[in-house]
Amino acid sequence: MISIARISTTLSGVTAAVGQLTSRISAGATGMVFIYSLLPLIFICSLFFGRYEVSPQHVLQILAAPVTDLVPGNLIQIEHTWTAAEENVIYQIRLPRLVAAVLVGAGLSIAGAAYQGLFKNPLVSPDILGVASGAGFGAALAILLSWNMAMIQVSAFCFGILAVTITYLLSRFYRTTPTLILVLSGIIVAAFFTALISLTKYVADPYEKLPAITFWLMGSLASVRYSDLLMVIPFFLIATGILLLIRWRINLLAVGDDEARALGIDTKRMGQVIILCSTLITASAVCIAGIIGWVGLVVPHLGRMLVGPDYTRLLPACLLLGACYMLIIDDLARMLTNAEIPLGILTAIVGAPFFAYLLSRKSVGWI
Amino acid sequence: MISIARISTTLSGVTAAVGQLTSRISAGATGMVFIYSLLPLIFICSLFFGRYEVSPQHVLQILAAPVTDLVPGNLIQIEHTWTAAEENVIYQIRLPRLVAAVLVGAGLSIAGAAYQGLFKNPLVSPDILGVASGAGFGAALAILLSWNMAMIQVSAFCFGILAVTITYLLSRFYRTTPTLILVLSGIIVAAFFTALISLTKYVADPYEKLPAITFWLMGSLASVRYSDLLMVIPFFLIATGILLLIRWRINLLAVGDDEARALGIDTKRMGQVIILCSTLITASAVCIAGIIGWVGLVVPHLGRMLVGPDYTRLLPACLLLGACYMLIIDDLARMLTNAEIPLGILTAIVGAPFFAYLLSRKSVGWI
Amino acid sequence: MILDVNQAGFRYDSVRMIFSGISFSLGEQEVLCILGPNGIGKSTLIRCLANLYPLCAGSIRLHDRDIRSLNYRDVARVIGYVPQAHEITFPFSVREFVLMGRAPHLGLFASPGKEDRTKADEAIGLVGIQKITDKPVNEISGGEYQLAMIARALAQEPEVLLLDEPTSHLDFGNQIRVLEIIDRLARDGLSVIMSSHFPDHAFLTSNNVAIMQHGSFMAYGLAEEVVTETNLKATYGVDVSITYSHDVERHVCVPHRSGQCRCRDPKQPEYSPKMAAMVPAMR
Amino acid sequence: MILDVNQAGFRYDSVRMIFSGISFSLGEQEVLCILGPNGIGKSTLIRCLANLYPLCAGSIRLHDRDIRSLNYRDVARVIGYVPQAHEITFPFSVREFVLMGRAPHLGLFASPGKEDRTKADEAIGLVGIQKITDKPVNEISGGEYQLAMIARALAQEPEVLLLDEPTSHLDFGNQIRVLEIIDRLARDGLSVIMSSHFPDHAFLTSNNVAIMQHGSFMAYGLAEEVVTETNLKATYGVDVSITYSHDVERHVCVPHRSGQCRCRDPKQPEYSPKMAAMVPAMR
Amino acid sequence: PKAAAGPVAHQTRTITDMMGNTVVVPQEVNRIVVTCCGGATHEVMVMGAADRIVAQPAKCIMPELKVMKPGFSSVTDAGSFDDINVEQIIALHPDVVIASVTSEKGNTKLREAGIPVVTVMTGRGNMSQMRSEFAMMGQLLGSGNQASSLNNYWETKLALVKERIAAIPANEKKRVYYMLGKTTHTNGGSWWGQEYVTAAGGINVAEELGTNRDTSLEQLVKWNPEVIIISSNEGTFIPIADVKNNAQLGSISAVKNNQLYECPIGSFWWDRPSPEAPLGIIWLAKTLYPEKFSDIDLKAETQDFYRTYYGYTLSDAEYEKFLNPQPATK
Ligand SMILES: Nc1ncnc2c1ncn2[C@@H]1O[C@H](COP(=O)(O)OP(=O)(O)OP(=O)(O)O)[C@@H](O)[C@H]1O
Ligand SMILES: Nc1ncnc2c1ncn2[C@@H]1O[C@H](COP(=O)(O)OP(=O)(O)OP(=O)(O)O)[C@@H](O)[C@H]1O
Ligand SMILES: [Mg+2]
Ligand SMILES: [Mg+2]
Repeated sequence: MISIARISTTLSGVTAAVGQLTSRISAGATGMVFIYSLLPLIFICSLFFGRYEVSPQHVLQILAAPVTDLVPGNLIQIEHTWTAAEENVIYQIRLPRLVAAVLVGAGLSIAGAAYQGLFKNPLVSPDILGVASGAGFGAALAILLSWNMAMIQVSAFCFGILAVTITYLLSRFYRTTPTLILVLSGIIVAAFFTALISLTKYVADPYEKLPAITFWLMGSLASVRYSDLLMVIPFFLIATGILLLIRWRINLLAVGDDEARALGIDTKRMGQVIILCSTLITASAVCIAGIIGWVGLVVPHLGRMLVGPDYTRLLPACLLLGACYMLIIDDLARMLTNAEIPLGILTAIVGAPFFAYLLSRKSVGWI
Repeated sequence: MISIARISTTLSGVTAAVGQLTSRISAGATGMVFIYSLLPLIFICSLFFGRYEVSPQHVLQILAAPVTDLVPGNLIQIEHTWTAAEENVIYQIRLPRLVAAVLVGAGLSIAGAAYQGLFKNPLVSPDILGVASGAGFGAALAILLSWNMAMIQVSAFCFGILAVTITYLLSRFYRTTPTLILVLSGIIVAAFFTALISLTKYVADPYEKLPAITFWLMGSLASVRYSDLLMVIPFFLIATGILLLIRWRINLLAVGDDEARALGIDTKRMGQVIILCSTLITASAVCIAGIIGWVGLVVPHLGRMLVGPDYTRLLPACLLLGACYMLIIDDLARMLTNAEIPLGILTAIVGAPFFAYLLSRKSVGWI
Repeated sequence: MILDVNQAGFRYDSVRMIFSGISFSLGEQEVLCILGPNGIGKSTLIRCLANLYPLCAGSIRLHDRDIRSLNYRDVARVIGYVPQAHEITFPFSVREFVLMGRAPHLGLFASPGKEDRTKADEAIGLVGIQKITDKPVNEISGGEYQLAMIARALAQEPEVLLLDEPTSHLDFGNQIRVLEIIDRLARDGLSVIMSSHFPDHAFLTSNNVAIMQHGSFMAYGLAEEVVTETNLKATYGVDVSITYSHDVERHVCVPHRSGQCRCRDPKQPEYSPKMAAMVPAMR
Repeated sequence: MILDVNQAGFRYDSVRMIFSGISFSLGEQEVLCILGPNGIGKSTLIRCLANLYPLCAGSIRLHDRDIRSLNYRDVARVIGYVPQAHEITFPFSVREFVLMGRAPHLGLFASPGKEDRTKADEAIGLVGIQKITDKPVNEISGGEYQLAMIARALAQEPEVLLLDEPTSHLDFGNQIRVLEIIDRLARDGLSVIMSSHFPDHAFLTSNNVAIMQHGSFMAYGLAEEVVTETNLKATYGVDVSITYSHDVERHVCVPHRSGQCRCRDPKQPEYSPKMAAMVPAMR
Repeated sequence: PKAAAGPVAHQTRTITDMMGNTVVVPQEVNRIVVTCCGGATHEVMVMGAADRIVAQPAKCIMPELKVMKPGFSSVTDAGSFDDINVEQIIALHPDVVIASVTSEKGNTKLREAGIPVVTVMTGRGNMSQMRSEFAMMGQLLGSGNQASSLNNYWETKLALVKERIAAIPANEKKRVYYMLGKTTHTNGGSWWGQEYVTAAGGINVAEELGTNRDTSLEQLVKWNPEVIIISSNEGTFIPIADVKNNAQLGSISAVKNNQLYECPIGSFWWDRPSPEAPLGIIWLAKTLYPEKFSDIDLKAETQDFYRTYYGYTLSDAEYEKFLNPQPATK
């Protein structure tokens, strides 16, 4: 059934989609080309920005150095005119941070788009089943118990998964419309864990733990390290890869459960796969970047406006747009003030008016 | 059209409803009788509980004293065996607190039920249009600017109203389904103000203001005074009164906009009245008790289970059940530990599982 | 004349006029049936008549007063509107649901009283759904819901009843039943405007029929004169036979069988014994 | 026989059996029309046949294999299901929508390729909606949506087509058009099971008709034998005339006019000159 | 001076910070970045290193500090706690970052960028921890003398107060309620408020709350404290009149007898741990037992402290302002 060639083609989701799309003329084709060129551009540009001034020339040289070093013989040689501090800033601070922004933005957007299809509801965001509140509580608890950084992340991740598991099991108790009841269970579980977060804050030491919990929850990429990235990258890649692979079939879910089953889709199994993947992505995102809202809600709409509702094009578009959006927001977070503005605040303050603007355009389609 | 006799009858909503209901046998009649006897019982009982021990006998004597003092001549005389501290605890601490619990519980439940009808959606709660986030931001800002307690309450109230106004004006921009777009605008405005709350927390001194903002938002009735009550009671009474008066017509809204208009209801005007009243109630509730969730969502469901969906009976039932629920939650908040558990936490931790339980019973009707 | 429509026109957006230049009058006891293809604007016209959308051109006069000068309540006392069935969120009982029809006769702050209850029960009796008065409206069948909506409109005590596809989703029996109720109501003094997809229904109840096409009334008049083979061909693009049936003593409208209808094909097996064995005895 | 149903029974809850003891077989090119009153279980039966609900009793055999032993995909390759029209959230284009019918023929991780696209376009051509292929499905009319769903089911290349009230909400012309498409498909080799509220439709397309009543098939057999005045009276409780019409060369089924149909009442004004003036020239 | 932070191998030494971490710092600490609040700046000042601060969070600078060190108003803000701008900090080429024990996330990132991070208790410490923190700071900033002098000062003053109150019988000790920014907000037994009140010879009525910090009005009435001290270092400023006129507190003897006091705010809150905490303790002891401390001139004491440790001449007017705190304005 599943040709290996096909898998490997699709695995590199982006490339595959580019190939498919540029080869046929469609309504969204120009939109896609636009999006594809955007990400590398913004990524490179973002490397030049930061409070620590590194001249553009140095940035390029620093980036090129490891490559040219590989070239055998001293054919190409870049003179090391930059300082160790500059190299440190580029490789240890900017690069991991930008990679994290790409992962988080792309992951949350894809998870959001997949959920909107699964729940047939364009107002759903990836934390609808309680993963963010769960992860938030996990982190808060870990901070309260003075666990170390790695443990905080692990705890956030695990509680995120736990919350979604509870939601899912809770929804199994009822025999009615599965998606509605799933959303309802999500609301309940999220509220419960949010209350637990409040409880943690309440019992937390206001000098020591409370600010830590509060700021952790606000979200930031300021102190992302390679080790953090390594921890979550496997989850991101696998979950995003699976969602990209089954993306055409999400279309069928979005049309309706019964119809999808009549078209040969095992909707229950597929729902589980989507929930699992989205949860892994969101939990990973929360655990390296804190609670970041709006991306998973706004970006899929933006994507739909550019390339239409077909998930074959929508998911790659969301991946790219989400990454770009997050890079820009993070650039803002770094550049606006000497200090850092928490990402969770910026995404909402930028995202909410942006969403309002999107809605005012007729092209949203579903409204 | 509007007979004065009718108004005055209905104004004392509860009494009127009792009259109407006991005189006719209906499915919900037993439910109503049960509810009506519940509130005075719980209210009286709650007066006996507290960290400061006052013997039941003294409680009764203290309560009776002002009444017997009114009786001319020394016909009935109660011996003043209680201490001034005891009298102070009963009249200055317990009574205003219980009154506040009744107001907040009844108000939020009525507002929630009215919104669920207006939006034809049983998952809507009174803060759907952003009033709670707005009020929260108002309070956070006032705390940040070191305003005094009264000013914090005024600021919370004003920003709550402001948030709903923005939501309403925003929704006017779009020409589509009014209720959907209103809810959407509400989501946007709420997210925006929530981000502003985070921003306030971010710029707040983590030792001085942050804990204050955090705890304020968690909600508490611990230090409600008569002066606080006086400030909000007019709003509560007027808004609740209006909602009770038009309660039968909310039925018509709940069926659908077009049908309601075809039945002679000016749906736009009526929507405005309901939004205004609910907003006044919720803003008042937030400003004396902080952000208290779940009451406005859970209690209407409880009411619907007991007396059915007809708002003629549902609103009085919500009023009473909400008051009882809040009294019980507040009793718990006072009694569980020798500190005070914030109300916002307790309502969610009790409310969420309770709601999950309600849903598992088939009788919810709309599911 | 209760309702006078004069050169009425309506548009949802600036792009396209849904209909324009529609004029007719509705007299007492008159039943007007509006026919027309999908999406031509039948429902829209009915909504305009119910004062739910304001006209963009022309006027609607109710008892010789412009409908725009009346408020919702005044209109609701004269016109009852029964939309196409839709889902309802809250489980009101059928009685509560029908009682809502009393709204235009009640003060702003009033709840329905004894008299209102009696009228609602009468309306329920009229459409014959007494058995389900206490059932929640979201647990009754589509046909029953349609009847409940008609009962609600009757509780409104209107002079004009507007019905949008009152028979859709109803089974054959319920269709006839609803049409008979409409007929009886008209005889009792109500004027009715209804839309339908079945030209045959026009012969069953209506005195007048209007055919909507290309944004206005292509034909308007007595059923027998308007529902003709030519008109139906022009409206729906299909061949129809209109014949007088002596069995039912009225005109009937039946579609032609398509060119070579396979089902009567002699090559087909006619009635295999195996199948016959599985079928219960015919009654 | 493609589909064998044997003593099938189903219940939603423990309270009530919706139907039981239903047996029939569906042959190639056969069209079976299911009639029955509202809420009797027609849609439920069709959903069971589509493998959406599992039977509680009896069995459904597809090509002699029990349907329970097959997965969704296997069933979807043989059976196409067209539900009653409903609202759709996302604005897929008609082409994307029809393309979804290719799902059972594609691997888990595959997107439709060129061949699939061709097949979808063929299906679109077959039902005749080429003009709207690029329109979003939530901006087309009910009739067009119904046709798009049929096209999707055809893109599925099934052997059996299950249609639930395929003509509801359609105008008279679209009704006939859908029935003709069904007829043509059956001639081309498909077997069809459809539910309907119109006994007349049975004469138009079907070879076999089943009448559902009291939780099972009250009658089952050739259209002319099953759709009788007695059976319809028993099913719907109304008087119907079944006569052979020479105009359309088939049996037709028309309801009786109610006792004293007011519309032919001589006391009524027949055709006032005022009204005539407003009506455009008859075509 | 934009000294290139190249790989110049300065001589280094090690410091054990308040988390118990061993931190390698340059021999000479000339550029200090502060990423926390809670009196860290004051400690640097006491060590005479205020001019070496190149960045500190603006929101943590107390108003009086800006008067004493006008330069603080314009110093860079590179973020606080976990919300730090690492690039900005690197760009400042600090020799050391003084950070809170609570912001491990930000601290780790700084360490990885090769910057030594020394953690301080930021208000979380008790008396003995404070003294070891001073010693550590002295060691870090090369001001061992100032550190031991400050520690001496603490010991002397605390001993003085302790000795005078030792004579007071247990049942005559004042029962104190520490009202912290909200009527029902206070400090249980495990907080600085407990140390503060006990060191001054009072009894913290809320001791039984332990790690809790909230109580109920009824509990407060039940405790019936003899003295209420009001602080706004958390929450909102409560004027004495508000407490006096609050009918809910009417039966409490502190209210009845007008024993209501606003805690002074110097360059730091006197009821919080900081170098000048002994002044607060003396103030409270003098307030509770005026007859026992009548010989101590708090004004002179304060001006003396400011001159010795902050190198600042405190005017009488400024001192008066300390004792009559007003709501802070941002
Ligand atoms: N709310 C709306 N906004 C914009 N256009 C609309 C709206 N409602 C209907 N339309 C359009 O107006 C036209 C007429 O619609 P209407 O529902 O009145 O048709 P109809 O004759 O009732 O059709 P049917 O027989 O299918 O019920 C259609 O083209 C439809 O797409
Ligand atoms: N999901 C469900 N859960 C429980 N009962 C149901 C459900 N769906 C339908 N029913 C009940 O099953 C019975 C049969 O419903 P079904 O929709 O199959 O009838 P139908 O013959 O298709 O009616 P109609 O002609 O009105 O479409 C009805 O009594 C209905 O109330
Ligand atoms: Mg219509
Ligand atoms: Mg059906």
